Amino acid sequence: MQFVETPEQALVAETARGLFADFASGLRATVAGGQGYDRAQWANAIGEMGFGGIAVPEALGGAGLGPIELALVAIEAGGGLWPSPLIPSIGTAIPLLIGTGLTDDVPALADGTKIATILFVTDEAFTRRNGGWHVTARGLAPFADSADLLLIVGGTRLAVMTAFEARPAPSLDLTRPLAAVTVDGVAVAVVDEAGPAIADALDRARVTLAAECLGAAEAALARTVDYTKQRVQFGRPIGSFQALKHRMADMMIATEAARSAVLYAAAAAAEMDEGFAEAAAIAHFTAIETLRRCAGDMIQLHGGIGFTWEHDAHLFFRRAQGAATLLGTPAASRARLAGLIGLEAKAA
Amino acid sequence: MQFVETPEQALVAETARGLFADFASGLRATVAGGQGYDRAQWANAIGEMGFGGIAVPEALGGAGLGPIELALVAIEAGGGLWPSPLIPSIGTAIPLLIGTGLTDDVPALADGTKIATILFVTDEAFTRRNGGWHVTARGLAPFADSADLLLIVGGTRLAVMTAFEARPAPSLDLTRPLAAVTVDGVAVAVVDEAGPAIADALDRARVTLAAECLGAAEAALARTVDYTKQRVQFGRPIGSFQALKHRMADMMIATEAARSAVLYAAAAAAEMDEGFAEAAAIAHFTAIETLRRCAGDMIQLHGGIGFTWEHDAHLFFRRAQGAATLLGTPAASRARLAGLIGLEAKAA
Amino acid sequence: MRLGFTHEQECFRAEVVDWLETQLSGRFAKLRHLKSQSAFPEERRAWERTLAADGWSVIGWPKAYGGRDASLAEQVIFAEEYARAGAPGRMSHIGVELLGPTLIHFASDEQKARFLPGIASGEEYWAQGYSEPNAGSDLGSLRTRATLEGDEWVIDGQKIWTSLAQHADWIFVLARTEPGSRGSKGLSFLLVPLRQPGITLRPIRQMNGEAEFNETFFDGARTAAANVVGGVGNGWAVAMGLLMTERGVSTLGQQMGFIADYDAIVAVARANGTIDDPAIRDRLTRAYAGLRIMRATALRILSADQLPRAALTQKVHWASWYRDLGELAMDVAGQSGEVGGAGDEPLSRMADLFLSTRAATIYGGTNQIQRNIIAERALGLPREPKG
Amino acid sequence: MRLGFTHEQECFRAEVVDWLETQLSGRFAKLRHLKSQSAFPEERRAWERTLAADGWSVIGWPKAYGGRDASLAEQVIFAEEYARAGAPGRMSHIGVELLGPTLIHFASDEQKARFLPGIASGEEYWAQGYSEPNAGSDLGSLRTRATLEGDEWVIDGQKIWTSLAQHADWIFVLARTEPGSRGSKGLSFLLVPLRQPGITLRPIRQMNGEAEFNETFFDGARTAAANVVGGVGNGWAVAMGLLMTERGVSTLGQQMGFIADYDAIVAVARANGTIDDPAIRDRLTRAYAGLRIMRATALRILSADQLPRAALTQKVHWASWYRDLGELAMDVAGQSGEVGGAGDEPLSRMADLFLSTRAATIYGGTNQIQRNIIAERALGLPREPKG
Repeated sequence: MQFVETPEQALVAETARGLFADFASGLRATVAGGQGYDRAQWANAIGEMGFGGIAVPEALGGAGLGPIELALVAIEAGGGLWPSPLIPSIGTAIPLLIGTGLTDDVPALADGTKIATILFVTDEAFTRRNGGWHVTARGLAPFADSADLLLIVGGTRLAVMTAFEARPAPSLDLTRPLAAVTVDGVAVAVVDEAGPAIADALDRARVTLAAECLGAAEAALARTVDYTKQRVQFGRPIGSFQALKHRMADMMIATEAARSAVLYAAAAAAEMDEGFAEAAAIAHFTAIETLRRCAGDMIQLHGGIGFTWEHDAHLFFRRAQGAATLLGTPAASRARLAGLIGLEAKAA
Repeated sequence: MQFVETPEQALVAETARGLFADFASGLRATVAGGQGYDRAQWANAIGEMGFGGIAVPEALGGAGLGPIELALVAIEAGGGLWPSPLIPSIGTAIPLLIGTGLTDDVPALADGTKIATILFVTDEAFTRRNGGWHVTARGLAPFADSADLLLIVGGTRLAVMTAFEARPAPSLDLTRPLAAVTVDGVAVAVVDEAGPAIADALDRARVTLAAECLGAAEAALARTVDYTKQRVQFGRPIGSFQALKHRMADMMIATEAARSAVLYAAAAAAEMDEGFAEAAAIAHFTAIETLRRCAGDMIQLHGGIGFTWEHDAHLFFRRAQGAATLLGTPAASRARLAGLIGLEAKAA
Repeated sequence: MRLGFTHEQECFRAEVVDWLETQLSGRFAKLRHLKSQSAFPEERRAWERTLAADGWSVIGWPKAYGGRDASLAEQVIFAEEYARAGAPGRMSHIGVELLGPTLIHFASDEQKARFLPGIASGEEYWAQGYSEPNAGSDLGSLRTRATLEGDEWVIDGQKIWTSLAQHADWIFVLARTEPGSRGSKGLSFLLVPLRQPGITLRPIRQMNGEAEFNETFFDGARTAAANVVGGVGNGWAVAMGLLMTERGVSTLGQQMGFIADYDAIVAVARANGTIDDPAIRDRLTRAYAGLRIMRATALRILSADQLPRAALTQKVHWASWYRDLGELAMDVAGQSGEVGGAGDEPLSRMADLFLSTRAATIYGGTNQIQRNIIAERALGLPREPKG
Repeated sequence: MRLGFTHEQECFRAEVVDWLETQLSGRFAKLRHLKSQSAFPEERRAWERTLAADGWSVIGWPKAYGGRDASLAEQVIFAEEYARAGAPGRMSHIGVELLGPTLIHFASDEQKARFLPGIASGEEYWAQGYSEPNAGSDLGSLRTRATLEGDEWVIDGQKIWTSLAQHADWIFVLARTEPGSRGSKGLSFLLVPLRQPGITLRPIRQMNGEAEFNETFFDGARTAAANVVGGVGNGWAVAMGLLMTERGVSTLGQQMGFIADYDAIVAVARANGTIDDPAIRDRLTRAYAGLRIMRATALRILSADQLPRAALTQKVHWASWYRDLGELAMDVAGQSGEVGGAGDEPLSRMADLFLSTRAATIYGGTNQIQRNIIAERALGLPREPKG
């Protein structure tokens, strides 16, 4: 037991921090652009830097590291609110494909040359026709208009689609826009009766999302601290007022708790710990709630400027909400946790 | 419409305030005594001052005023944490007996010569035997060991008992102790099919209880304000620290909201307003939650001394919890409100 | 203490309902249930003039200034029926609710005669010039200055969060008229024509994409020497009086708007089944209770002879309630509420509530400033040491 | 970053489990699952001596002082298994967890030789003398004074919240040794024999009826001149170092106690059916998540070479969690939990949790003080102006 980053892991985090800090200057331009992400940044971070394959086995073209390193990268991406298909394509599609053995496209996803997104459905969306699987579904999926592959995720079934319609929708979350997806066709590949593999892969995805939320929450706190040290009212920096200090202290209590939850879940994933599903549920709801709180407080503590379009605070706030529904809600993770720890009635 | 106390009502409140302030010096002695209330204070406030009959029609020996005046008295009694059977006997039993027409004992309750308490049961506790009603029940009832009458309250049935066993129990709420009651006998009087009358009387009782909680919450705030103005740490009164100021501001926001809710519900009761049941539910859960919060904050803001036995803060805190289960929980009142305002699924 | 209305008051209500129904079914139908504060400016001016023509524009003002001297009950009835009918937000709000009562209390007879009729008749519209970029919560740090040159004040500086300025004719400005003065001293309350070369407006886009507020730049702007209210150097007292009038009958109308928001959320919850979620149902129940309590508090305040302590708690209470409502709206809507609707709205009403309600705890005095006020003025707690 | 344990560590665990099971099934069975901190003092002394005899009393201390130089993993294993086995609260807690590490860091070799063996062997017990009636959160206002008379310090004053003093032999006292000094200057850290005529103890009864703490009156109390740690006038630095060691492995043991409380609440919820209430179930779920997160945070802190910023957040986090747990306990118990049980307990365990947890956010630095520390030391926010 040694629950601290190794020097190698610290280096991964530091490298990612520098890269996403460089990207951050382009945030507004990317958000204002039509596509929602910057292709050059994507190729750089995912391909050249190798962050797309960091948790992918070497046999599939990855770096052969694991969930901890991916979480460290996601934390830094979250800190810059990096607008990109990181979570759907790298964080979710890759573990789903690896977990279900549909690994053909993994190398292309890992090096960023292809992008995947996911659509959650019930198993009824899948029907057998002429020996193959036909999928019929509609819904919202992040970056679907930029995606090469669409993963259709049911409770026990998973399909890979290459033919689907995607219409970009004006989205609350400006840094991870949704598109309206319509699917009605034959799947390129399908697995059936894969409930446990899908559940485990989604838990891994939720941990990566949680890491990204943690990074955003920590950034929201850091930027709020910086602002309140500078902004003077009533003859002193507003960060010297106890009510504001205590609010920021509470933000930090929340981010440190979320950091513990996220790192623990990532380590549990890496070690295939039997408590991983629990840890993933805890990390997921804790990190999302922490981001929502910190983003809301960021607006509040910035005062008037905090609710202007020009200030980034609302981008954090919007991201928090987008994250809260992307891979299931915090409430759903709490309900799942309740089941895992035996909090059912009269079960004693 | 004029939502402010009349001069007569203000006088009732002022008179009550003086009386309960006088009583307050005996609080610790009464609590330490075996009976849980002071017979002389009871005779004084309920009998001589006439507070027991304030909302009782003149025909039944009362003053013929109404729920507003009773609420104003209860607020002041709450402010002094007056340990007495006020809520069960005056606040609950009297409206139950008047509402169901079993008024024989009302004059004796109103002048304080008899004391009543209540036990909540399901209708199954009542059985017809030999043309009369037999009641079998066990449970907890406040001041049952001092009570002359026990009202057994079912969903649609109400019985008056004079023969019952009551064993005082060491109670969390030191100012309104519970006793373990066992009933197995013939009722002195019973009404059947009285669901609406019982519900309305209990709503009235809940408003009086809410008023008492409001008074206690306001007193908790006032005492906390006084203390923090006096107590010096770090070279200044701790009440000048913004974190404490803001906490007390939040206490006041809560008490003022509770005051609005309680007075509105009392006025709605007085006018038999069609929105009374709603208003009663709102007042009930709001005032109890406000007291719980203010009592907890009272402990916190007093620091170390706040969690000693010698300081009164824990008496407020204990009272809050006792109130939260006395006539149904705050959660139950919210659930009832949800039903009253049509928040059922798919009912649109 | 009495909640109910007399027969006479119910007759008044019927008159109000009838008038509103007639107008809003007829030529002003397009203004009904309008959310935007900026759409249809011409129709809204016409609406204001129609209100004035039939005596409904300033019912709470004294008769001497064009009002009706309406009783509390009548004002409550009017405010609630106005909102219930879906009548549009008052373009004249700042003049009718804020400046008018301030002028009635502080202004000279000449000033009253010059400015009150324009407000009452719906001919002149007002904007508010208080906050500055470096004086948000801290009005004592105002830097905008006005200098008397001959018979005119010349004004230089910058105001921010000027609401509705794009539709206004005049602006009231708190400016420093005593050079070198600090804090609340040396300020004057000036009435300034808004449409002049010395004034430039720049809209501020809010996080929900709307632009309700402006930055207002004064660069040698001018107004007559006589347009100072309450005397030169006495601007702080006038401004504080004005801020107090914000807690008037208009809060009841505001609350009716909250009811419409609440109803919209309940409708979504029913439609998508989240009303079956006990946690959502409980939050909706609490939201409803909050509405009822805010109404009761408003009635308590309006019924009192003097502004009670409870009045100081109103702003934080409603603002926090509203912010929570915005979060509830989004939790009810779920992911499908995070994208634009089929119509021309860029986002769903739930998403807009989620975003727009965040401003409630900031504008008009942040929750932090309000809590200071409650602690010091209502509870008598000591001030903090100065920095 | 690694959560799991090596085979060697699992062998260590087996050894710990085996030892505890043997002892606690045998002569110390009556101490198992004991909640009270004051019952069976003689048996508890014997327990401490037995721990010491078998080398379990101070495993984290260096071998030179009687410890085992146990690794982090071993300390975690011992703390968690100790609590899991229901072994009793350590009467030696203050000596082992607080004073010992402080002496190891600050004391002279003579002092170490005199005092560490008594702690390690379970022969000498310690109490803590920091707070005073007028210096609760504000330790800089301490007034207890010590004057050197010949080769002895003579101590006068009063300490409060002295925990476990009724069972202690010694007390460490932060006293003012420089007359007229103020704030953190002029203080010394003294080791004082507790059982002497110059010291009087008065128990403080807490709101739950227990008396874990004392007031301690010093009236010409004496200790040898040599019993000052870290040098005369340097008491503040020593005291601060001691406060930092409070965030050690012992938190893991504390958390195991929390797990027992949580389990007890779940058992009541199952028995009375409140577990069917979705709101209760959700609160239980959050409480469980809090336990897991607190454990992970403790592991992060213990694994780090230097005390990380996160360590500063631990106290508020667990204290607030525990206070919330107390409220949950009562909501689960309902009215039937508000009265004494059939046994000799005056109140139910749920009611006791409800009451006793209120102290968590106060002692050891109130939540307010802790938030100041986080804001200033971890976030670098400016101090408030002095009053």
